[in-house]
Amino acid sequence: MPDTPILEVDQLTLRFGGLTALDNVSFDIKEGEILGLIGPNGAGKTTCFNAITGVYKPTSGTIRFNGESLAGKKRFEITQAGIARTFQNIRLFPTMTALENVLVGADAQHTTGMFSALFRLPKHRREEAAGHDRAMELLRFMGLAKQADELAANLSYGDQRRLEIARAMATQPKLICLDEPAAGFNPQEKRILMDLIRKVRDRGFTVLLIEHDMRLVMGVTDRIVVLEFGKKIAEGAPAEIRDNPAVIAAYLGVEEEDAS
Amino acid sequence: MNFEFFFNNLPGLTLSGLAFGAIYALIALGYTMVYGVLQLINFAHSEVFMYGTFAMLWTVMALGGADANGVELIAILLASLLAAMAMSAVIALVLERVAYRPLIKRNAPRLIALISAIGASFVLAELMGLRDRVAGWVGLDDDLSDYVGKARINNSIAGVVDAPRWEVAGIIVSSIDLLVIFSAVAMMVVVDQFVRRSKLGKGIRATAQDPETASMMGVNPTRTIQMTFLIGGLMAGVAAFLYMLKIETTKFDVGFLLGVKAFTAAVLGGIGNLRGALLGGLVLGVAEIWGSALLGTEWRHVVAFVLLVVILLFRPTGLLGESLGKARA
Amino acid sequence: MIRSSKSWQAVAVAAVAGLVLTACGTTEDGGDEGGSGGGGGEAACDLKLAFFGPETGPAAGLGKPIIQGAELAVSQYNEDADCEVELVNYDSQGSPDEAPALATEIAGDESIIGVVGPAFSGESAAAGPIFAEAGVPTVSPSATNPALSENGWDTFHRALGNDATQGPAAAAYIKDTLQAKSTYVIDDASEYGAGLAGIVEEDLGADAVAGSDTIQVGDTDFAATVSKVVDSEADAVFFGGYYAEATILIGQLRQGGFEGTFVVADGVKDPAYLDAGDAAEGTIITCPCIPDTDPAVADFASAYEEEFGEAPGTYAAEAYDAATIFLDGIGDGIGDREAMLEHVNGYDEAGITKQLSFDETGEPADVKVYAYKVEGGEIVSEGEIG
Amino acid sequence: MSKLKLSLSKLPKPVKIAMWVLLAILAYALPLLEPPFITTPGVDFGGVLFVVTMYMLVALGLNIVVGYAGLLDLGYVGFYAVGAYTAAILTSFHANWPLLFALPIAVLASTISGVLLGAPTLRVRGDYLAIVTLGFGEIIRLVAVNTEWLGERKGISNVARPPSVGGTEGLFEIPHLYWGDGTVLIDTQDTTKFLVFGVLDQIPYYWLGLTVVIIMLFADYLIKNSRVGRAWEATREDEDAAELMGVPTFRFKLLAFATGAFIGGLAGALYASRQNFINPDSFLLLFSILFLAAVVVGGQGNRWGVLVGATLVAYLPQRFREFDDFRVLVFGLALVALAILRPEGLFPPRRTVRAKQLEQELEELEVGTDGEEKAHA
Repeated sequence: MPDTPILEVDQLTLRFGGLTALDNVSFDIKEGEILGLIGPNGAGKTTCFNAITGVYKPTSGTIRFNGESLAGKKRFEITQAGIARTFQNIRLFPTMTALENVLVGADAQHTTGMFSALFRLPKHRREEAAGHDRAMELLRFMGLAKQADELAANLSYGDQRRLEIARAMATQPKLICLDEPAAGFNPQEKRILMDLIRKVRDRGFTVLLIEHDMRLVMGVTDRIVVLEFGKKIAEGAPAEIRDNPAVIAAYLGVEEEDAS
Repeated sequence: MNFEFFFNNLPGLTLSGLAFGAIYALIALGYTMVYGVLQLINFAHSEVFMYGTFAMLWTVMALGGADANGVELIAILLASLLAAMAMSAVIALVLERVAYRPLIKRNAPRLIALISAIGASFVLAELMGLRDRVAGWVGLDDDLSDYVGKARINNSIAGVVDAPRWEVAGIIVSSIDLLVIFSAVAMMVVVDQFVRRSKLGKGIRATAQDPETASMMGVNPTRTIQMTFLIGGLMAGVAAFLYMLKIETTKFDVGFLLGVKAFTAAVLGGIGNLRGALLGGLVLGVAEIWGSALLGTEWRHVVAFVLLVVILLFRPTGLLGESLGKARA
Repeated sequence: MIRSSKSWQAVAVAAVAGLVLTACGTTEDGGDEGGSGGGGGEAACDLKLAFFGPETGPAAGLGKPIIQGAELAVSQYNEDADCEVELVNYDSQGSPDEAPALATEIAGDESIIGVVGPAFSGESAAAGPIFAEAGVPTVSPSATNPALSENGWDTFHRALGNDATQGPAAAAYIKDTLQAKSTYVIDDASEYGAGLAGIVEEDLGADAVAGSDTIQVGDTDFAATVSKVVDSEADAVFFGGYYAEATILIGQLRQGGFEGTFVVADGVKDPAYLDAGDAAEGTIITCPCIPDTDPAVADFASAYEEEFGEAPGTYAAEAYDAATIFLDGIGDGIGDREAMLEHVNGYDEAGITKQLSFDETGEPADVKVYAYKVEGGEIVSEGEIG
Repeated sequence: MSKLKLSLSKLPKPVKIAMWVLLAILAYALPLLEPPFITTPGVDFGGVLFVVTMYMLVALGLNIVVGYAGLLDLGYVGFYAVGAYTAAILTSFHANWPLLFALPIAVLASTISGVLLGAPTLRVRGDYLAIVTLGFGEIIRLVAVNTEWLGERKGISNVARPPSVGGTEGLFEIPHLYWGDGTVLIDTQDTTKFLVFGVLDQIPYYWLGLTVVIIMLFADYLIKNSRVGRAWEATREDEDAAELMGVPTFRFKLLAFATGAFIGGLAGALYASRQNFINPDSFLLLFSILFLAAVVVGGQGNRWGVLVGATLVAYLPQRFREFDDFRVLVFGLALVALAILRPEGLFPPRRTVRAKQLEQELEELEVGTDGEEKAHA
């Protein structure tokens, strides 16, 4: 694995009114690694995600992706550039089928529009066919092939979580950001998810993972960044983090609440 | 553009605009409250207003307002105000019960509630416009001919109230215009305070912010929604009374245009926001009359809608923003 | 599927039957019989007249007296006719949208040999080509757009003067009789009102016009207009429009301090205008219609009141006249459209609104305009003005 | 119902195509057949059917905006008006173009007006959009009322009709049916000339309208089942999520608006041509509401549903003219009743049928079992 950083977060600060959600946070993600982003509730993890994916504009600091600043880019442009994400509270398109949900993701890299759709031009057919193949392949990869034509709203909770990952992968990102993918899972399901995340990485994706479950994070990530009250308090390999006193202090007494 | 006329008559024009805008504001209140709580455009609210105007008209007719003077006339007018408020409130509650509650209970898509509202609006307006026929079914059309006749044309109480007018610094100031503006502002203050301070009002605000949490906290959602319609209806009744004092004439379809304008005013001020409704109504009223004076009255409605578009472009949530309603996710 | 196989059978049957086919005339029995006074005619003669105009919808208030005027004429005719005539209402809702399909239906019903209407100019413009093509004679009691008679439709007639005949008379009255030095001209943006006001403004001349403004039908607050009128210090106001807005406008004008003369036209000559009460006093109404001091008109008014329980409204008398033209023809034994058209074109009799005869474009040949004044809560005649 | 649909969908393709063709032929022949009960008494059946096709067209266009993209448009009649006025101005009032040249310009004008309206306003949220579009519709109408160049209230006469095929006599004549008492006859007195766009016979206009509807249905199908349709639906369901999945939501909303305006303008231009005359009364706010009712009543998002909705809204008031004064009242009651009884519309868009079918096919493929359970669905 080369050590080139795919995403560089540099002195990122985000303020809402008087509230500082992120304070001078810097970290890198290297290509092909699984980076965990952890911290107690309200530490700014999801805010950080939102800043990376363009939902929030940084108050100061820069985010560079593949060496290119993301400042001023629209959300869909960031996705098209290669950063995809899932959501903490599932946000599928409920009236669309599982397959269609994934196809929406696949369309991110498509360029044909109304005209070519109307006349079913060759390029459009190619894209549709390729998108369809990729979507079905991803559904199969996630074990959702059977539910391809089920409405997303009718899927089980676990299937919906997996479908979100499939949809994100379909956008053909280089970096995929998972926001608490194990929320609400039982230990068995969590184990399966860990395998899945590793498989995702093995397919060549870089993964940024927000997760509460320490065991899951420790088990799957290559490196961990810890946030508390919007500040980075630690960074390092899982083993280092486990023994870091600052991290232990941050987590003591708050862990139970986090379980929700 | 007639600038000379405009600037010479600016105070008088503005006063007239404020007076009509105050009526917009009172009607807008009903739109804004229902929207704040249910995120529903209560399209039939215009008919709630229209029924109020008729209640006012009929009361004045029944009590012999045409021949009354002095204290007697004031008593009749007060009675007609109560009648208008009662009528509008009843219609608003019936609307809620018949056209909305079944939909809210089933958690139907919001657009279908709009269709229900549109349907209810047609039904209410047409019932008023066909009241001669309806009265005929029960054999009362002769007995009630004064009230149900002229079902599809104007009905007027012209000449009943000869309100004093004063000439102040060259402009004619109508006591009715002053009364309209004063009442509207007073009513808005009352409702605003009610919603802010009373228990029921807090329930309304809580439901507007988060219906689920509100109901978990012991706020009865059905009762809150009823309350919202009731307040909207009462204010539409006040608006109807003031409108009849000012314009003296009503018709079964009078609600439509006023309703559209009042809704525009509500959006202009920031829908869901009570103070916004007042501000929106007054701004709209003044803008319309200024536009009419400058460009010609034929552009009055165009001015109103262009103003709306321009304001929404620069302030996408209206002049004062939303307050009853939810903040953006 | 079942339906289509049946129709194929029918084709087979018909092909064998061959000759039977010519029996088929029309396929409809003439639509609804809504409100016609002459229902239940004898089987031998099934001639019909059509009313074309708003029975429902926003303009229904204007349509009602027109329908009633025509109904009165038909029911009076039927009282002592061997052969009753039916008046069928084709409800256009006053909208040009409805007009083509309705007119086509009328065109397809050969038993309809005359149309009272279309009531408004918009629907006249949309339906006119169809009536012209089908040869259905029409007499409109209320459409006043001058351009309507310039389309070359030989079936088109109207029983009232167009805006171009009434406007100059009104302007002359304002100038000569009222001696108004400056007049403010208001219209309601309806084609009737705007057309009329435009002609009045032109005839008065720029020097005598203090200003002009346009309101919209359905508006109720005229504060800006009132302010303009008062500011202009005009000593007369001409309003081109209908009674609904006129009633409110005059009230607000008076409250706003306007003390001059309010001049309006036939669209306001309706009992409902008197609702304005004291404010309406002194209003001058011009109308190309004979005053009820004429015994024939008085008879009509009392018969109308007896039948419908209200005084005749705007254009009721014109509708009565329009229907009478057709009914006279039917009384003379006319039974088809061609003869009826000839009859209408050559008609020359005294009606209750005017001497009824038409020039080659279908305009009334002899239009006299009268002035009326609101006095003591009544509309009284001031005599002929032009 | 759905069982029937499912078994229909299992018919072999040639049979299905044959059924569609038959249905189309029946639709074309409807005004010639003049079937009793369906035929409107008191108003020309062909004329009513033409109006029905115009409502269908408008409903298809508005369905893209409201049903697919989820944008509440209360001023759709504005686009209809732009199309109608452009056609009227170019073919009669200010020029003498033939209709076929004016039509593309009319459609272009309404599309551009859609973009011009949408570009600034689509950024405001849903319900604000409703009132802004309502205002737009009214502005268009009021400008027409008050602008001499647009004919004011007087309107514009002599709008060009479509060119007739085969001169004034047409290529051939098609007789209508006559339904007597218990017998059905061909009425040789009552014929329609093919293909004459004349004054007295409304049927050719209906054929034209129906043809355009069919073309638009086909186009609607092609667009909906493509990246564009998916983007619209995703945007409607969750705009933020769609944006984060790489959908340029604003661009697609604008596209939906423009497409809707395109179809609305086309309908308006065709309407003006049949009508031969337009004035502002044809573009009242009421029509925007009726159009919306057509879409919602039928089941927004379902193209067949909105066609049914359009038919109901346009046809029922004409069929039941005998309700007379009470038509609007009854229509209002029907809207309320429908909203309460069928809150999803008459034909809600559900892909359960297709979904179930495909699910089985997949099962067969993946598990390799032979689908004995087919009959279940």
